[in-house]
Amino acid sequence: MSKNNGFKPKIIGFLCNWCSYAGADLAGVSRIQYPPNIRIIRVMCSGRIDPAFILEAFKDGADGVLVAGCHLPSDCHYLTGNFKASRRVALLRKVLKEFGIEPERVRLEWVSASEGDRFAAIVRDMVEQIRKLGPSPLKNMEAKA
Amino acid sequence: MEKKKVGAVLVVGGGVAGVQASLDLADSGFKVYLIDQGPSIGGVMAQLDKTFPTNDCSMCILSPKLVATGRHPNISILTNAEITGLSGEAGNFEVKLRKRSRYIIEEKCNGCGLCAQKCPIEAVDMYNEGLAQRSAIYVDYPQAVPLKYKIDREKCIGCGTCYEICKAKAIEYEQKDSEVTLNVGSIILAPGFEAFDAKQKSEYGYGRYLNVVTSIEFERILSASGPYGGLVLRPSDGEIPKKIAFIQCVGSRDFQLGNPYCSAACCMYGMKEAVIAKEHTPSKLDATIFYMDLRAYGKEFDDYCNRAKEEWGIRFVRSRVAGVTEDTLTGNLHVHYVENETPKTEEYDMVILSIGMTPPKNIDKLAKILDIELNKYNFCETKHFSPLETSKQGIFVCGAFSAPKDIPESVAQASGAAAKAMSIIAPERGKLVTVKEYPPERDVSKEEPRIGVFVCHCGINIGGVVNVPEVVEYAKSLPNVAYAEANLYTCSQDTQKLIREKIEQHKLNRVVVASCTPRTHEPLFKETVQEAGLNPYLFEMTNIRDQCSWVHMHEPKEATEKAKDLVRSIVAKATLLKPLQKPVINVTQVGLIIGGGVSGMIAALELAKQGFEVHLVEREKELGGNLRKIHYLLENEDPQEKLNNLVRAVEGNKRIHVYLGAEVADVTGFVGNFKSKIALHDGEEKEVEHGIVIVATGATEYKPTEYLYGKNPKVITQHELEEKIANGRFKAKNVAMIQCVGARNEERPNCARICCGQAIKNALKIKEISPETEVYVLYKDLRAYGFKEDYYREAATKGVLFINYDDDRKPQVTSEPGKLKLLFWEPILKEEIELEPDFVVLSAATIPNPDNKRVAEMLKVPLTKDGFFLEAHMKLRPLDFATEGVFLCGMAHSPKYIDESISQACGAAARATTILSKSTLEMEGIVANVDEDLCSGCRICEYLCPYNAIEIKEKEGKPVAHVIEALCKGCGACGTACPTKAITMGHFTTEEILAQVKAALMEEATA
Amino acid sequence: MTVISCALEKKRKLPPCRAACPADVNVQGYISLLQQGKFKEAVELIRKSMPFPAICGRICVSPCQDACSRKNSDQPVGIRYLKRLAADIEREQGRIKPDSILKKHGEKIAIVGAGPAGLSAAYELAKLGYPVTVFERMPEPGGMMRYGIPDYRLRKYVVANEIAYIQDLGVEIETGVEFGKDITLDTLRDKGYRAVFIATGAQLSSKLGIPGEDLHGVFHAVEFLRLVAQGKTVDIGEKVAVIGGGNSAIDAARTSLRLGAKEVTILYRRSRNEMPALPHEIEAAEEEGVKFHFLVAPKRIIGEGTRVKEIECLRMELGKPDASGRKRPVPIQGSEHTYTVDTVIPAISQVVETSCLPTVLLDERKETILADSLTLETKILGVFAGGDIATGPASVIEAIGAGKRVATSIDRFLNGQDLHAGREEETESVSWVKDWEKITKKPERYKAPQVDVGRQSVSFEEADRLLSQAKELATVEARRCLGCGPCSECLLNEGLCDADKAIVDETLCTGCNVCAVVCPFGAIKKNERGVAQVDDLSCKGCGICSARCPEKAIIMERFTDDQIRTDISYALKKEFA
Amino acid sequence: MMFKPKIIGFVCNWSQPTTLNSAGTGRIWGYPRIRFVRVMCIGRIDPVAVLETFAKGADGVLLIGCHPPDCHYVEGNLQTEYTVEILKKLIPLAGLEPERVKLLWYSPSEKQSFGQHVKDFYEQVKNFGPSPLRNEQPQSKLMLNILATKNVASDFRLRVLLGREKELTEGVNVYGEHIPKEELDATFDDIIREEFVRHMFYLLTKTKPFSVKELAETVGMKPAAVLRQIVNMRRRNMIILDHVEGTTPFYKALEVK
Repeated sequence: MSKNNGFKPKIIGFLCNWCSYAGADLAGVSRIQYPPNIRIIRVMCSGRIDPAFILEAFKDGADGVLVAGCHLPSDCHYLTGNFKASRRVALLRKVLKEFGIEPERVRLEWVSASEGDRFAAIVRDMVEQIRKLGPSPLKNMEAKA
Repeated sequence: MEKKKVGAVLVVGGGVAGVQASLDLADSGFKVYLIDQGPSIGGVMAQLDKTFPTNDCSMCILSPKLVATGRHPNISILTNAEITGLSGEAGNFEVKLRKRSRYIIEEKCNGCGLCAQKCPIEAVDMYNEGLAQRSAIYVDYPQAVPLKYKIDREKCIGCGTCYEICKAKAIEYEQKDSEVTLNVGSIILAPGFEAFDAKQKSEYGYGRYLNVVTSIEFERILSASGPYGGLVLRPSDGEIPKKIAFIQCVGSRDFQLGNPYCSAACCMYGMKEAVIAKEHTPSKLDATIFYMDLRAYGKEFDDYCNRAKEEWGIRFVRSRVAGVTEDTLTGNLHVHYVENETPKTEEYDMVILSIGMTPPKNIDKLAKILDIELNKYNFCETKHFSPLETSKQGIFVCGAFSAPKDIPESVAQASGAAAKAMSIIAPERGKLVTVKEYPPERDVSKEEPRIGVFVCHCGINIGGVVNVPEVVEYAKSLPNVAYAEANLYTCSQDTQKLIREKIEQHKLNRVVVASCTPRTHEPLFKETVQEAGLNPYLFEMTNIRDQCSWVHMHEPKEATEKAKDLVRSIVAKATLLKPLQKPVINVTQVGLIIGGGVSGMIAALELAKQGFEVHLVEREKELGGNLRKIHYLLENEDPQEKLNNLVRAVEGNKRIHVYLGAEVADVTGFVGNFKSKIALHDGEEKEVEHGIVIVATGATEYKPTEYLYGKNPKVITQHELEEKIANGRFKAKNVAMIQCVGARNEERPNCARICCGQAIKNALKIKEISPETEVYVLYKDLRAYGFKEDYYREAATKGVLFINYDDDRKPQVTSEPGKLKLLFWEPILKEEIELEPDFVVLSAATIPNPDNKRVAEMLKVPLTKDGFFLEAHMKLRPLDFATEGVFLCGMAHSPKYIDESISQACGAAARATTILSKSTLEMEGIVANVDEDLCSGCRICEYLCPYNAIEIKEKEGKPVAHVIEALCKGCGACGTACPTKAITMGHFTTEEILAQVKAALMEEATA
Repeated sequence: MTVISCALEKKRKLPPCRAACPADVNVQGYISLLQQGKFKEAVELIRKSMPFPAICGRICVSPCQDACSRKNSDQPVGIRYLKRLAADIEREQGRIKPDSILKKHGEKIAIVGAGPAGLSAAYELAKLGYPVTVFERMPEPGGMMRYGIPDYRLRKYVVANEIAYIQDLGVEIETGVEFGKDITLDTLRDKGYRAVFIATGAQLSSKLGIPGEDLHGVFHAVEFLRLVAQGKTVDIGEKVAVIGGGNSAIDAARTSLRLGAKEVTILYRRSRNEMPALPHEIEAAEEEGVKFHFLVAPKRIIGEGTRVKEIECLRMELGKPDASGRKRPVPIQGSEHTYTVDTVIPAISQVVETSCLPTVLLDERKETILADSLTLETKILGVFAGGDIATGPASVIEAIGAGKRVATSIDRFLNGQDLHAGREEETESVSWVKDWEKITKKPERYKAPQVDVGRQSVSFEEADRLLSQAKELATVEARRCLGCGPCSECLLNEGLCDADKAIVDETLCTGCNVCAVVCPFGAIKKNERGVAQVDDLSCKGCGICSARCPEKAIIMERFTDDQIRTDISYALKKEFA
Repeated sequence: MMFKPKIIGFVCNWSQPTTLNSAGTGRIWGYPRIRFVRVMCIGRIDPVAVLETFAKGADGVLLIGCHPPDCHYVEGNLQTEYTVEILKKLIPLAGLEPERVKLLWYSPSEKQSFGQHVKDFYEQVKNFGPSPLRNEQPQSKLMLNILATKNVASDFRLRVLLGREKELTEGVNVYGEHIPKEELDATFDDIIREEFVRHMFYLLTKTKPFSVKELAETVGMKPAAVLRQIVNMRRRNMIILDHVEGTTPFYKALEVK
């Protein structure tokens, strides 16, 4: 009996308004089904996503966080936002180990406005991945504390 | 008595050119009627998957412009419309239109798509070039603007199902075609082109062999929203091809078929499709391009071409393909071609025909109605010095209809045509446009948050999956929610009225709508909220359709649960929302143009015609720039005469202040409020105030160092040759020209675009004045694109010898006393040939103006790695800089012919007019703002901001960051990076986002 | 019989036939049973509404048939004929013995007059469990049914058989008891009868009021037919003149023929289409050779000695319509002319013999008993009156209707309930048919043999063949009925039909409107929310919408898809012989 | 042993050709070999129910309605004419002769000729021999065919047009034009041909992912036609790309939970 049956992963998705949010919309327009575990937060640019937001999300009970932006090198509506996001997430992954959170719980993906299929595939894949990882370690830490 | 001028413009054709022209006109205060033959606007670009050279997804960059056009108060879109009659003259036209019936009431249809799902009849989907099917009631594609459905009357059997299914009751079977008469001041023609019908080239087997597809079909195959979901498959068996071949110049450069011209864009889109195909194919894919001349003449095109060769391993074969035959068993195709005289056959899984451009269907009918001249290929007849004007006064042209061209040229021409159209009716500006009046804004700062939540059914799109009443009940239980209700269609006109009533009735001070995507509907609701006297930023939306009901159709319980979480999350954010003011800056309605060449002069004249003051600063002693050195053209127009007319017009115009021998020393301020110091020739300095800057600094000729230039007087450049010919000092028995001198090498990989044209011009001139002179042209790729192909063929028929060379066997020039020797490899005879030409003429590249670096730093605008100016977006904003209010045109952008410079100059003027035409500019409200006590002045934000919208200023001796609200785009990069959290982002504050996250993750007790 | 108390909204929706029937007979119900060939159940259902199917099958004026909505398309359904056939078949195949009704109430009820009204009241009250005694002056019960209608229209054994059914229910009939002589209201009360229903009918013929009316050879129609019915010999001459245009005039004329009269002439003061008699009766008389003279009224009868010799009449012309809507005949001066006849039978109307009645009961013109038309109460508490005695001469079915109403009144009176409450119910005649052109026409009405089934001297097989042939034709004729009324009025309430109902699953319905297109009865339409909604009243449960629904969003209550699936599996499992 | 055809007759409550016992599944007068299922009106019978009957191994299906114009529900019998018409187009897809389904009118006055018709039908089914679907394993090819046919008959596309066919052929369409019967039949043929292939692919790819070539071989179609249908199925969210092996994409059904 796999240890995480009945475990419904909760994923927060930070999506940039111009490309990835539009990609998520296209998945909807083309009626491509994907698991309902993700809650999407719209920001103007992936450059706006502060590593602190990701840590707060885990503290509030998220099991996984998806950061999505426009394709490198030149899709970003604000020219360089996606570069900043990729640097910040790379840095955050190193820090996550200290908090005892598996780095795979944070995913950085580039999704363009016409990649509905790809967005759905990413969500499906991430839900499966988080399901294997099980609930966020922060949750049973709180339970223990 | 001269008829009264009308402040409106008719734009014919809703492609990217028509859309750009409409936006520029509407933003400059003119009423626009945009008509299109099809049910929605977007043209061919909407079918493309990616665009070169940036590989941007075509839809990502086009749809924001379409949505803006769809929502613009000054633009009325009339679809399914065609012109049936025209009367009147420039300034006051009367146009008769026939609007074919759509069988749907446009006001009522909100594009929910239910009818298409339920329609039992299927028809060929021409948007996907016949590779897929659609219902008999359809929209071309999900992002279509206007998102209104249409009934395909031939296929529809009239069963009546759609009428019953449609909740908005928008179907009207008895709707008839209607006649419309428009009164406009000027007309812009942007009907685009008709793709060449590949069936005419029967030897390639299109239409007979399944795996031979056209390039537009291949665009659909590549597209993620296309028939195969972006996976490249062979139509014959759905296998992923291993080897694909592109055949260039299908229906172009084809004398027998009557399309001798070059369609200008196929070389590049061929390469792009090959690159994208490889990118989309997980397994190994070999791509070969059969071409005659690789015409990668545009900005950074050669970079792209080299990357395609080296990085992507695309194989280029210079040969005209004789024919294609099919192996009926495997469906594979045998391509028969000749390579250095030996006939060869190669087997491919798929063949893509790069089809050329032909004039739009039944364009001669339209031409007759509008009484405009067409050229011998049925494209629109234009002059080199007036590329945007048709033969009829007041009717202008832009895009592929005047000549086959690529998207950036079309967009530039569109803005140019807008400028021309505006100039006729400049005094009528603002007369026919409705300025929206909003009620005074209610001060809600002291009130407790009272949120109104409106949850949408969207027919059954949301209501069919999400239990909307349950979500509404749940919303009522949330803190600070004073009112909640469900609507059948929240976006419909009557619900807007209802929302306004509820705001007054329940004293709401924040509004939340749970429905579809904010990307298309946020502006609509913000306006409704503002009309109810609330600050528009006290509004938020959450998407429970595209990102919930549509994607969890078979899990209604979870979808309802998710909808509740999303509503709780957005309400948590809404509670913290604060009103934001849109910063309003006033605009000095004066222009500054740097550079007095043909571009600078044209831009100045256009702005002056619009009624704006212009400061034109020219470094040299006289106006004219490069045009000074042009004595004759390929086209039979006299450049010097045109130059003098221009100079006379500029100097005669009292609105244009010309500063010769002067330089712009310093530019400060921002859009609408620039202050610049001009260093005059007499050492004085003049300070001017202006609202916009147009960079028209042009470019200079490369002084060659190769081929003994400067060492042997017989080695001259094309300009020097032209001087000699013009002054009658030219006499020679044989002349040899060498192309691509100082271009397409490591140092400057990109093509200089105009040297081929110059070489052919001089060669023809030589043949004209001394026919017996031998003329050799050694070239790498003869890039005489568009109608210039005619002159290339004329030169060849007049005996000019064109000899191809490539990098590893460059010609050598050696000189012995009294004699000049030219050694080169003849690929056809396959032997070294030695000539003793009287002259070796080097087609020297056009290189960036050395002054560009200084101007760039002064204006804080970027340069490309070649040294030309880098525009905001290569494809769709070629004339703007990323920094607001600064524009560019002419050879400062990249080398180009005179007509292209003129188009860009007019375009830059139009772009500038969208700002100068306003006394005040309202900027976007979402901006960064700095808490000065927290700011430590560490400059991280200044470094990060891509728009230089934040700068460090002294305040009481302490360096403090200061936001230039006019330039700030609200991306939030600075706010996120600020170590002391001194910067807060309007509408996306950290607290709001964290509240959203926390609420989204809250474990709700309810089941 | 209690009024069907289904909780309909105020207005009760009935098919036109039932709405027109004074006795509220469930016509649509038994016709649809006949469609299925269920003859026995059909008769049982008729008996629930009234006791005389065979009699009414023969002589009823059948307002139901005239109201049948099929007349808009081709011809009304032959309702009377079907009722007759059902009743005859039941009689020939052995009448169903009603199970005896246990006496629930002690109060004894007296009914004066064993005519259609009295017997119908007795029947209903017996079914409610009351001890009922019927007092009849004549030697045999039946009233006008036995003594007023000649044999060729209504055989005596038919009347006897139907009255026997009532007696099987425990109703006692005492014949030869004359009200006013042997019994009076007071004697009845003394004998413990708590309620009395006077239904003695209109026994006397109306007089012509012309000279020579008392000559020998003048027989008034009612008495004439009563004598013939009693089998007494009446010496009518060879040439008979009958005065009047109603059914009794036709009966008198055709009876005279049967008694040997050579020449019978009917004199009627109006024209043919004003004759109140039933059209098929008039035709039958013509076929049998009766002569008709219209616009003629008798002035005086001339006798020779005491015997009638001739009759002098005046020609009439039709003036303005009178109160009844029929044109008033006006004599033309000087148009006297005579007919030589030896017998004159006036058959103009009937009057109530009021001598034996307490005057307090009579209406101001002292012709009939004053009784409330709905509750049939009279001025004396506990005394009710109905039928011809209250309304003047009327049809048998109206008398039966009166009997049914008085039963309810007496039941309520004895239980102290208010007699009027909830009885003024409006009924509305409805038919689902919207477009009569679309109804396929079945012009020729199936004519079944008029001969009395069973009674002819034929072999058993012959009778059997005739019987099955009649049954077949009856089913075909019954098929012409369009079933206008709501289903609940037909059989559903009787538990005789497993009618189905459509149910819409609103979450599945996308509003494609196919159900509304295919539903023959317009019983399913899209409501304002754009979702299909069933109107339970007009839904007849055929299930076409459920079979056609593209979203499979409509299920049937009884014949569900699963039910059909199990039937199929069950049928397939059984080994095939 | 002499082949005894299993024939199921659907009979309407009002037509009474049979002596129905209480369970509703009695025998027709004189023809013990036909089992009957009673419904209120023959119009109640959904084409899907008939297909299920064949799937369960019936050799022939008889539908008996009241002879027009005698239907107690006025149009029940006329609607069934269209149902049988579409069934005659559908059952051949599952390898059954179209004559295995028949509609008969019963009228009390023509009892003899009715009995004869039933007898003829019985003989005809006997000649056809046992239904190929008799005792077939669930996953066998033929069973897939009948299941796919059933799905076609349950598809909105076919049913909405079938529902409106009577109104469209007898009356006019929404544009006031009369649609000739042949044209509507051609439309039905197209829809049936296409939907059958799509539903067949759907059932096949539900078991395991298939490539275009494999589908082409299984169904006996040209790969190009298979690909066109897969494109349509993607648009209608019936199928998605599962994985790619080498240069061959494999597709699997998008299951509706």
